[in-house]
Amino acid sequence: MISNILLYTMIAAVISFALGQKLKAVRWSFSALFLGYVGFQLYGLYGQWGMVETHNIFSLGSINFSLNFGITKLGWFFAFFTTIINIMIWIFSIVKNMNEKEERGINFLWILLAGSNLAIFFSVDWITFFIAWEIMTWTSFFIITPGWKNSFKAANWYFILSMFGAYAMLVGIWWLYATPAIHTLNIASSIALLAKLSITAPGTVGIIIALFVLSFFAKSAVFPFHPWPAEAHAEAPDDFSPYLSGIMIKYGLYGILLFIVPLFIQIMKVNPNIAMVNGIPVYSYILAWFGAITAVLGTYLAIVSNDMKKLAAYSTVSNIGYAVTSMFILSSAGVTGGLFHVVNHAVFKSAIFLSLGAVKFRTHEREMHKLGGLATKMPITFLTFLLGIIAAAGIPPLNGYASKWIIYQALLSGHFPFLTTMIFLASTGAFLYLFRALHSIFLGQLPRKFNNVKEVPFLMQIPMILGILSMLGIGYAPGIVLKPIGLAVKAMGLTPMTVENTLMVGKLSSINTAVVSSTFIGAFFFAFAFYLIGKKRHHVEPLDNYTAGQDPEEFGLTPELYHFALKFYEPVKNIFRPIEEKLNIKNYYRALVRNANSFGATLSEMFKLSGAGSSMIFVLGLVVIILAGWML
Amino acid sequence: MIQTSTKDLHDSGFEKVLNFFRKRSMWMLHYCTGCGAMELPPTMTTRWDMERFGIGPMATPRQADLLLITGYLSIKSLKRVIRTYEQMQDPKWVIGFGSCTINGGIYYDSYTVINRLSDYIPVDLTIEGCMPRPEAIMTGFQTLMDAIQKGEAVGYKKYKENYEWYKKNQDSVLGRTEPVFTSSEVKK
Amino acid sequence: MIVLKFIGYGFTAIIIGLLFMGIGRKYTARIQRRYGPPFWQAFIDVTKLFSKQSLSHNWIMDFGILMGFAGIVGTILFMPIGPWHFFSLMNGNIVIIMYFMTIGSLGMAMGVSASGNPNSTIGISRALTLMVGYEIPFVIAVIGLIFVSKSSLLGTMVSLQSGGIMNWNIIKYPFGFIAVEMALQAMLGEKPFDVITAPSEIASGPMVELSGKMMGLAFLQHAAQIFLETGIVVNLFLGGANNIWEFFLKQFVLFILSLTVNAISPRFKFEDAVKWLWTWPTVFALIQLLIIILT
Amino acid sequence: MNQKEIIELIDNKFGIVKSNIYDEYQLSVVVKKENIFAALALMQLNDFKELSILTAVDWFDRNVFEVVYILFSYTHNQQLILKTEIERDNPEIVSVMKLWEVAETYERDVHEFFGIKFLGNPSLKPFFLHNWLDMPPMRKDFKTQQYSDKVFGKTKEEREK
Repeated sequence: MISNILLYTMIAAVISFALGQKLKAVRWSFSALFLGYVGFQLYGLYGQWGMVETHNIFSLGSINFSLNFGITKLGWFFAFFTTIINIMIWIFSIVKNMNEKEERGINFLWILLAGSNLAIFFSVDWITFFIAWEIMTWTSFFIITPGWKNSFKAANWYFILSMFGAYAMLVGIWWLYATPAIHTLNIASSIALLAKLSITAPGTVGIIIALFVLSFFAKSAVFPFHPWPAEAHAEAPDDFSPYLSGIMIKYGLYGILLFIVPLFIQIMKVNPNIAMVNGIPVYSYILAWFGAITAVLGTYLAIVSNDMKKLAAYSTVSNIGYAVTSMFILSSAGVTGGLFHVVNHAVFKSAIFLSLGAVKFRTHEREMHKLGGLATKMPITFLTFLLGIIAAAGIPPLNGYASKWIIYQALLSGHFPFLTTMIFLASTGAFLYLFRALHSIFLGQLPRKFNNVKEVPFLMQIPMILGILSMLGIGYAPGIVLKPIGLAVKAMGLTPMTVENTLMVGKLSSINTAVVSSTFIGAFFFAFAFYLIGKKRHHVEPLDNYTAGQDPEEFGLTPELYHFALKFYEPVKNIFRPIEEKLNIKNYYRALVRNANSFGATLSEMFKLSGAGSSMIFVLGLVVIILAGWML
Repeated sequence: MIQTSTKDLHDSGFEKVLNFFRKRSMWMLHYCTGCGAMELPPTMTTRWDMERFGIGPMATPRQADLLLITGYLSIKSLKRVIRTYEQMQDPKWVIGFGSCTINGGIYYDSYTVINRLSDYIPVDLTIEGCMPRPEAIMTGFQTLMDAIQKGEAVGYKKYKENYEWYKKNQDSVLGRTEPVFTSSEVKK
Repeated sequence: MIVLKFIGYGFTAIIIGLLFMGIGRKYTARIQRRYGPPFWQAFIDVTKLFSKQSLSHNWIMDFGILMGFAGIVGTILFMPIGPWHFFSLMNGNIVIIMYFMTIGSLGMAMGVSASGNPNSTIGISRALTLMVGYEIPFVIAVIGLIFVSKSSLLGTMVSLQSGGIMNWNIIKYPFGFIAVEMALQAMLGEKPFDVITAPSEIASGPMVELSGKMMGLAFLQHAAQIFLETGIVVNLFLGGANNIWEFFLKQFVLFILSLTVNAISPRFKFEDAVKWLWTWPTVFALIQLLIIILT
Repeated sequence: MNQKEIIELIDNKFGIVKSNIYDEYQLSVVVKKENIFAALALMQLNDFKELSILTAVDWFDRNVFEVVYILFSYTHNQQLILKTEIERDNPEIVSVMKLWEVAETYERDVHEFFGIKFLGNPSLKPFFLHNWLDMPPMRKDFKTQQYSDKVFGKTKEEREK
């Protein structure tokens, strides 16, 4: 069943490419409709857990290579919600791509990407997982750089990190297959065997886990690899960045949830003699700290960034940090919280990116201080962005709060004081840059050149309105999403949280989200009653403002000058300036690049030297290979 | 001395009830132009303490109800006073400090200082003295509060009623287009 | 029935908050050896503000200010006021309270920055940075208390502290109380930390463009905020109360403490305010946390 | 360099019209219009670094403007007042902006209030007065009383309309 879905996606990709240059709208609406059909099929597959389809391709000696897809609860859940968000984004890009030149290639690659997206979630053995992972990497690379010169430099960074991650995973898979004790490619069985092996040979298990964690962290931009999303998202086409930060960055988290977390749980059960901290293995605690550092770093970098898409990208990095921290707590609340936050983040982040795309569609401007006052001109976009940042800051009536609440339950009941402080610092900091984006783009003074900016066409508004409704819906009744998550958590061997439609019961306290939202609405009417007392307020245009008595025209005051947005958080930057100079990841990478270049240059220099030079390198290389073969 | 209005613009019944609250909590915007600014700190602090009557300094015209013009006004600062006055919200009053706002004071013959403030914005109360002492300011506040209670302090309505007259006066000073002295007068 | 209770809660918060502000102004005046306004001055100010004409630049300004006031009033429902508590199930969940309060500040921030005045936006950027400043010590201290009382509900914390002054949290965890007291000073925006509405620097900060009715709503929001923040600290450290008046008395003591500091201290430069908040109160909170973890 | 030496220095270079010593720290020298610039340059070289003020006096009866430069020297601790006289009908004098940049503002002020043109000063635009269309006000023949009455309204009767 799954394999013919994937087959149809390949065919659909080719058909969409075949459609002529003029039929832009037809192409994108065809792909949106096709994905709707795929979503419907997926919905049909809900019940059939564990159904595996194997397709042997060829056999080489004793090993027979076969692609096999199976439906796991976790895989289905990820596949379904990513497809829905993808449909939303494609409706947006129908109109957006009307005046794009080379959008034919993007659509072809994007459908392939959607196909590989499904393949990743449904792959049961490592080989298919790796193949799908590779297709996903190079298709997304070519979409990010549709021929624009500066986007190549940005995507270059993303490509190198993904390649690094992919090779680490390939070595890991090979190592898994090579060790006699495991010798299997099936993911589920590899977890069980690895857990047993950890008693006898913890070293090898540690290395394998490290390799896989490296590749998943590289993909999901966790601490050491956190700078790449800023460039990649900023340069990507406007309708692809919601996909990039809503879904693409979640593959690493899917990998962690698929392999690393159940492995740690098994090890905790099976292997008595591992160092435990607060009831979880030491290395899981360290990885949780990686997540916390990402959260804080992402928040700080977002506060000081001035480009709106970079800001949203850094906020994605910080939200990934929350999810990673709560996953590595290994308690049922932790994993549920992490998973739920992944879904919530996908929803509200794609809403935010869609509204940013709409703003860019109308103003062709990316620097925040050049924008301002667009709220009255583009109300729907403003409302989407407003609800997006309320959800992203985790403020109650919306969905961001539900997952943050579960994460806090997990962290607090698991007795992790410093992790909770870091996460809380990151989430209060999140409120800083989110409000800055809201103010610099939508509130404040409207520059004169945007006086006749109109709202985006209705077709673009549909996905935004859908985003708003889903945010409010999940915020009001998180049970809808939490039930399938409960199934996935049970599959990992943890007892899921007791959840009804609007009630969430945690260890420390329980919360009924419906009551929380209705209190807010009640309080709003209470405030509105006060608002009705007294005379009706009268309207005043934006520039008739308090300017200490000076009248703007004579003072030479233009709306652009009067819009305070450029150095919004200069004090925060001053506070962190001494720390920022010393430890900056980017200089570290630049130093790495310089060393690599110099090494390559010396090598080629020696090679061109003369016959002696090249033979010497040849001998040196031979020796190195023999040594490596003998040692392993 | 109260500049009461000619036409009947007194406050109506319900307005009078509100006037009690407006009287008891006047927020003043202190436009310190001339030398009167020195008189305000003593009235605010320990000895005279105008906060007893709920009068306190406010930073922006939007929140203020009372505009204190404490001294002479040159043409340039008059333009700013008019803009600040128009930015203030409706039940608003103006107090002119010292003789400079009544008849130009010692600057009566200067080519830039205006002679009568009430030609340009409606002045509800003027306190005589070449910078009145805090006692005079306190009695001034008292008389204004009584006038508000009785509903007579209606400068802002007067401004709205005959806005053209005020505008004409303001333009005669601010927006002059031809020289004041004709060439004949200059010769002699 | 619920609606009546809701309105009752809302009005108690506003009236008590305004009463505190009025008495506070008289108290500060008496410190400065002045006679000071009558204690019900705050009520007069609010009625005057509502009787004045008001203006707004666009609908977002109205919506924002309403949302701000609604956020704070909504949070009060989650906090147990002495014996009263609005919700039986979620009686005073500290995480909800902290996040619901951010609706208040977000609403006010949005409404005020929609007015397009740079003074107000500078005030808001300062307010948000200060919020990060005082959240850290407050959260560390609260985490310590949650570990001790094994639940994040204020109701259970209060019941744990019942029975005599000796087992109030202020006695058991003095460092935590000092940290939260310093953070409270910044939360209320009192003098050492009134960088947000610095009248001399940024013309009363966020409230620059608010007039008449809008300013009245902002005034009520500030009053409710005083009631809320002092109430949280009373529940956390002074063991709640079994009757209403005791609760108001404890709140009043806390408010007067912060006003005394307010009356005599100058204003921090903005960066120093945040740096100060990250050093002294955080140090106390961390000491408190270590004590709790180690014992 | 005491006061006598200063006077001799200027005298044998340019010829002094008149000189006057007020007290041991202050003296004034009057020089003809054509060599005022050279005198100022000379004095600047002799440690009179600071141009305290540049202003003008309107001798209406003698129908002449007197342009006054007050210099101060920290080393000699002396205040030298250099004056020169220019005719009133078409008053113009060379600008000293090259010697002291601050002179640009002083000259702009003197130009607005006396109507003296300073050759070489680019910014002789209106400065303090609000769209002033009349004669420069500081001149003695400008009648401020009539102006004030005409613009700002004179008697009580006028006002009672």
